Amino acid sequence: MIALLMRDLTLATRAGGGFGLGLAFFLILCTLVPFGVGPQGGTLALIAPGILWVGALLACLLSLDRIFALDHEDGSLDLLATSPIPLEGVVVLKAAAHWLTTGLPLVVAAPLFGLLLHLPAAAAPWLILSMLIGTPALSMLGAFGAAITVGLRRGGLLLSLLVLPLYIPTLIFGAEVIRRGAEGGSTVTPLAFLAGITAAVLALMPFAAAAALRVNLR
Amino acid sequence: MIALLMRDLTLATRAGGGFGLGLAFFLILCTLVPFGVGPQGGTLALIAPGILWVGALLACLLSLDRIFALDHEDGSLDLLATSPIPLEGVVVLKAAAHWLTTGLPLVVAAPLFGLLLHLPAAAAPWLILSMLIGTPALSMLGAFGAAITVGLRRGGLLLSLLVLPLYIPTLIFGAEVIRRGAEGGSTVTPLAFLAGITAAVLALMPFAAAAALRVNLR
Amino acid sequence: MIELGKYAGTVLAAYGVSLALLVGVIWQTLAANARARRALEAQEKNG
Amino acid sequence: MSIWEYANPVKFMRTSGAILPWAVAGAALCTVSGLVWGFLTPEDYKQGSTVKIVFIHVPAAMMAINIWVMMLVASLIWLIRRHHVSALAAKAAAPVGAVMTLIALATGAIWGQPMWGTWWEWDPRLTSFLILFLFYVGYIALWSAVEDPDSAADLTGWLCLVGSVFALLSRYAVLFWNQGLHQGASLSVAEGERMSAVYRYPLYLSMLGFFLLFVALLLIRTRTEIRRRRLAALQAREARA
Amino acid sequence: MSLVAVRDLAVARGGMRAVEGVSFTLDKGEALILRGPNGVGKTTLLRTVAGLQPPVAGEVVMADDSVAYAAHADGLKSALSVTENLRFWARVFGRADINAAIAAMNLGGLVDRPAASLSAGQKRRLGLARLLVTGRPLWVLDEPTVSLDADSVGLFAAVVRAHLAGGGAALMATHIDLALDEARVLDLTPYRAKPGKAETPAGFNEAFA
Amino acid sequence: MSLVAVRDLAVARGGMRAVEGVSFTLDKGEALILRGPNGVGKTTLLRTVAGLQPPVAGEVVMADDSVAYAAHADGLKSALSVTENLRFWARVFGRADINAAIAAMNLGGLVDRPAASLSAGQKRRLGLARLLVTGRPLWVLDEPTVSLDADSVGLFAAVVRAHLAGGGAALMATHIDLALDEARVLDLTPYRAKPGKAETPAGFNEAFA
Ligand code: HEM
Ligand SMILES: Nc1ncnc2c1ncn2[C@@H]1O[C@H](COP(=O)(O)OP(=O)(O)OP(=O)(O)O)[C@@H](O)[C@H]1O
Ligand SMILES: Nc1ncnc2c1ncn2[C@@H]1O[C@H](COP(=O)(O)OP(=O)(O)OP(=O)(O)O)[C@@H](O)[C@H]1O
Ligand SMILES: [Mg+2]
Ligand SMILES: [Mg+2]
Repeated sequence: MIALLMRDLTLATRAGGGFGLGLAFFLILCTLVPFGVGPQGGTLALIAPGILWVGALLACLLSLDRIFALDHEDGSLDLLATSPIPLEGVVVLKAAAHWLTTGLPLVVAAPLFGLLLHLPAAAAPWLILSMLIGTPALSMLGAFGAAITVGLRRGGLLLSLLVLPLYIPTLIFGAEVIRRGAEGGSTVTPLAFLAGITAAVLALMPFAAAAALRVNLR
Repeated sequence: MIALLMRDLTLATRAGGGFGLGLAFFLILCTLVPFGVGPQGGTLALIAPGILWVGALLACLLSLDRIFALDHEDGSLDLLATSPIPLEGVVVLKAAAHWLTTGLPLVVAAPLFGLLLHLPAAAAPWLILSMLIGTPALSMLGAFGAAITVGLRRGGLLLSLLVLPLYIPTLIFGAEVIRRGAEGGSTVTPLAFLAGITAAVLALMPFAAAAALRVNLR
Repeated sequence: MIELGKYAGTVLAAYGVSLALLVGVIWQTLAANARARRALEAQEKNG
Repeated sequence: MSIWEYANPVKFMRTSGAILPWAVAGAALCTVSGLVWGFLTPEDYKQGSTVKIVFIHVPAAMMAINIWVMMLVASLIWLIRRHHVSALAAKAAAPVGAVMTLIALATGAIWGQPMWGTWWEWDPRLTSFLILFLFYVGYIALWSAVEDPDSAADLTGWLCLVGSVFALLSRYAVLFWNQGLHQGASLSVAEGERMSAVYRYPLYLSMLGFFLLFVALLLIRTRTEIRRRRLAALQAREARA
Repeated sequence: MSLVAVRDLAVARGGMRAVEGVSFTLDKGEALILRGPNGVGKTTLLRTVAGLQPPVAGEVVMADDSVAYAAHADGLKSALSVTENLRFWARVFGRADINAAIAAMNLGGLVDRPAASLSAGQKRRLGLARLLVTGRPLWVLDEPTVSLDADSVGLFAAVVRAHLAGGGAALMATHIDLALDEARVLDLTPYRAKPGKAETPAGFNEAFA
Repeated sequence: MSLVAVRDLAVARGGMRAVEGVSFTLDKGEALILRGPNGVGKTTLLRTVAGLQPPVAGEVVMADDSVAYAAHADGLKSALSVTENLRFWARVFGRADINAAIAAMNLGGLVDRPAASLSAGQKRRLGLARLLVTGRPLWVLDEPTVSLDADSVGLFAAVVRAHLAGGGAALMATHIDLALDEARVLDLTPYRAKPGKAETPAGFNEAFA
C-alpha cells in the first residue's frame, strides 16, 4: 500500500507533476485580492482569515482532477482495481498523497501569505492549527468529487460545483477559529467542530468515493 | 466562419456542454466569501467590487480548458487547421463563443450577486459596464492560455498560473471603476484603461494564440 | 381593485417573479413532454 | 399492490396516466384559489400588504425542502432496489425543487427590502436555502454531464446521499456562524402566537396547491424521462443490431 | 482444477446485454482468443472476467487474486523510469523481485530510462513485463497488439507462450492473427444477446426497450 | 499535373529527424500506402504533408486547399446529430450540400440521430462522409482502420476506391492489409534518418546531439 503513496509523491515532485502549482495559485490569489479590494491594511486584516481559507479551498480544488484522472487515462486505475489493495484503500492513499502535496504545503506557507494580507500576528498559530485540522477533509471530499467526475472529459468546472458546497462547513469553522483566535476569544467549539467534521469525513467518505469509482470503472 | 461560432454555442447549450456552470461557480464563490469573511454588511460592501471581479476571473478561468481541448481530443482542431479558415480566425471565434457562453452571462448576473455582497446600488451600473468592457479581454487572454496548454493532460492548474497574471491589469481597473462609481467619483480614467486593454488584447492576442496552437499541433 | 398601500410594488413584484418562475417550469415541463412524445412516436413508427 | 411495482415503467405509465388529470385539476384548483384568497386577505397591522407574500413564500420554501427529501428517498430506492423509474423520478424532481428554492429566495429577498431594509442578509435561514440551491444545481449539472444513464443514476444517487448530509451539516454550521433576523416557524408555535385564521386557511390551501402542483409536475416530468429513455433504448438496440 | 470457469455468462455495456450464455474454462497452460466483429462485446466480457464490472447473469469462478488485466493503456507513468514503473507494480501486487521480468523482456539496457523516452515496441515490452511482475496466473488482454508492427507482435506471442508454459493461462481479444497456434479461438458472434425482455434488465436501455 | 509532389522531404518529431529523403508524387486516381515499423515516422510524414507541421528539409508542392486530413479521431461531436455534424464541416469548408455525402455513405436513415448513439461502423461511415463534404481531392489518412472489423474495412476500401475513381487521391499509413490492390506501397524503412550532423538541426535534440 505504501508503494502507491510513494509513487504518487514521486510523480508529483517530478517534472510536470504539478507539485507547487497549488502553492503558486494560492500566492497569485493572495496577490489578486489586494488588487481587487484595495490595499488598505485595515480592510485586508479584517478579511484575511476568510481569504486565506477560500484561497486554500480553491488551490485544493484546482488540483483535484489529478487525483484519479491521470490514472484513469493511462489504465493504472483498472489495474489498481484488480490489485490486492481494496478500492477504499486506494481512495485513502490517493487522498493522502493529494494532501501531502497540496494541503500540507498550504498549511506551511499560509502564515507567510497571512503577512501579505496583514493578518494579525496573534492569529498566525490559529491559522496553522485550523488549516492543519481542516485541510485533510478538503482532500478527502475532493477525492469523492474526483471519483464522481473521473469519467468525464473536462469535468473541472463541474467538479468545483459538486465539491465546493461540501467544503462549506469546514470553511465556516476554519475561518471562525482564526477570527476568534485573533480576538483572543475561545476557539474550543469551532476547533472541535472542525476536528469532528474531518474525522467523520475521513471515516465515511472513502466508501462513497470507492462506490463512485466502481461505477465509473464499469 | 459563422458556422464555427454557431456550433460552439450549440454544443455549449446541449446537455453536458457546461453552459451555466460558470455562473453557478460564480454564485458559489459569492457565497463562500461571506462564510470566510463574516456576515457583516459593511465589510462585505467594502470588498464586494474586488470579490466580484476575482469571482468573474475564476469562473472564466475554470471554463477555459474547454476552448480548445475538446476539439483537440476529438481531432476537430487538426481538421480546422487544414480548413480554409485561418487559425487566427478560429481563435477569435472560439474566444467569442467562450465569451458569449461564460462572460456575457456573468455580466448579466453580476448585479444580482452584487446584492448578496451588499454592493451599494449606485455601483451596480458601473459593475455591469466595467464587466461588459473587461470580460472580452478575459476570454481572449484565456484563449491564448488555452492554446499554450492544449497539448497537456490535466493542464488546468498550469493554465491558471499562466493566465491569472495576465488578468491583473483588467482586474485592477475593473474593480477601480466600480469603487469610484460607488463613491460617485470620476470613472473616466479607469474605464479608458480598461477599454484600451481590451482593445489591444483583442487586436493582438489572436496572432499569439494562433502561433501557440501551431506549435501544439505540430 | 384591491388596495395594496405603500407596499404595492413589493407585493406585485413578489407575485410577478414567482408566477413567472412557476409558469416557466410548467411550460418547460409540457414542452419537453410533448417533444419527447413526438420523438418517441416517430421512432416507433419508423423502427 | 406493493409500491415497488410502480417502478415497472409500463405500469408507471399506465397508473400515472390515470392519476395525472386529477393531480393537474387539484393543483390548478388549490393553487389558484389559495393564491387568490391569499391576495384578498386584509393587511397585517405590522407588515402591511406584504403579508400577502407569505402565501407564495412559505409553500415554496416548504416544497423546496420536501422535494429534496423526496429525491433522497427516490435515490435510496434506486441505489438499494434498483428500480429505474425511481432514479428517473429523482431526476425529474430536481428542477422543480430548484425552482421552488428560487421562488422562496426571490420572494424572501423582495420581502426583506421593506421589512429589514435590505435585499439580502446572511441570516441562517436564508443562507441555508442558498446552499440548498447550490446542491440542486450541482445535482442537475451532474445528471446532464454523465452520458451513460446507468452511471448517471448511480453517481447522482451517491451525490444526493452525501449532499443531504452536508446540507444538514451546513445548516448547523451556518447557525453557529450567524444568528439571524428571520422569524421562526409560526405554524407550529404555541396557540397564543399562532398566525391568525384569516391568514392560516388560505395558507393551508396554497400549501396544498403547491404540493399538488409538484405531484403533477413530477408525474409529467417522469413520464417525459421515461419516454426519452425509451427512445434512447430503441435507438441503442437498433445501433447494436 | 481449472484456473477460471465461466458459466452461462451474460455481460452488459451501455445498459444492454452484449453477449449472453458464454461458457468456457481455462486450465493451466491454455490460451483462449475471443473474436467477433466490432462491438460484439469482447472488451466487455474481458472486463467482467477481470472483475471490473459485475456480470448480468451467470458466474465467473476462480481463485481470489488470479487475474492480471491489460488493455491498450499500459498503466505506465512516463515520468518514471523502467525500474520504478516495474517496482511499483510489483510492490502493489505484493512481490519484490523485478529482475526476472526485466530479463525475460530483454529490458536490461533500458532500466534507467524514463518510460517517456521508449519507443512503441519498447513500451509494449515494458507493459508485458508489468504483467509478469503481478505474478498472477490468468492474463486477460484486450487487443494487446493494436498498432504494433510485425516484430513486436512476434515478441508478444513468445512472451505469452512462455507464460503458458510456466503454468499460466491467457484470455485475449484481438482482430489480427497472433501466430499463437496452440490457442483455442472462441467467436462471440453466435452469443450475441437477443433483444427481448429479460427478467432482470441489465440497465436503462434494457429496462425501457 | 500531379495533385501533390513531395521532393526530398525530411520530417522531424520530438526534435529529431524521423525520415529523410522521401520523394513521391500522387496523380488523380492514385493511392499511396505508407508502411514501416512502429515509430519510423509515418504519422509525422502525413502531418507534414497535411501542412500541420513544417518540413525540416525538402518540399511539399500542391495547390492550396487540397488536403483533407483524418486520423483515428473523427472530429465528430457526440452531442450533435449526423446532419448537424456534416453540415458544420461542409460550411467550414465552404460547401453547402451534404445530401450527396449522406447518400454515398448510406446514412439516410440516421440523419437525426445524435452521433453518440451510432454504432462503431456507423460512426466510421459518418467519419468518411465528413471527408466527402470537405470536397478536397487529396485525402491524408493515418491508420484509418484501427480496430475496425473486416466488414468496416471493406466499406472503407470501397469508399476510397470511389474517391479515386472520382479524380481524387489518397495517402495513407496502415499496418494491416486494406485490400486496395491498385494502391502503390511505400515502405519508409530505408528512409529512416541517419544520425549525423545535418546543417540545420531539426530541434533541440538534434542541435545538442
Ligand atoms: C431569501 C430569503 C428568505 C428565505 C430563503 C426564507 C425562507 C423561509 C422558509 C424556509 C420558511 C418556512 C419556515 C417554516 O415554516 O418552517 C419561511 C417562512 C417565512 N418567512 Fe421567510 N425566507 C426569506 C426571507 C424572508 C423575509 C425577508 C421575510 C419577511 C420579513 C420572511 C418572512 C417569512 C414569514 C412570515 C414566514 C412564515 C413563518 C411561518 O409562519 O412559518 N422571509 N421563510
Ligand atoms: N461508452 C459506451 N456507451 C454505450 N455503449 C457502449 C459504450 N462502449 C461500447 N458500447 C457498446 O457496447 C457493446 C460492446 O462493446 P465492446 O467494446 O465490448 O465491443 P468489442 O467487441 O470490444 O468491440 P471492438 O472490437 O470495437 O473493441 C457495443 O455494441 C458498443 O456499441
Ligand atoms: N510525443 C513525442 N515526443 C517525442 N518523440 C516522439 C513523440 N511521438 C513520437 N515520437 C517519435 O517520433 C518518431 C516518429 O513517430 P511517428 O508517430 O511518426 O511514427 P509512426 O510511423 O506513425 O509509428 P506508429 O506505427 O507507431 O504509428 C518515433 O521514433 C517516435 O519515437
Ligand atoms: Mg474492444
Ligand atoms: Mg502513427
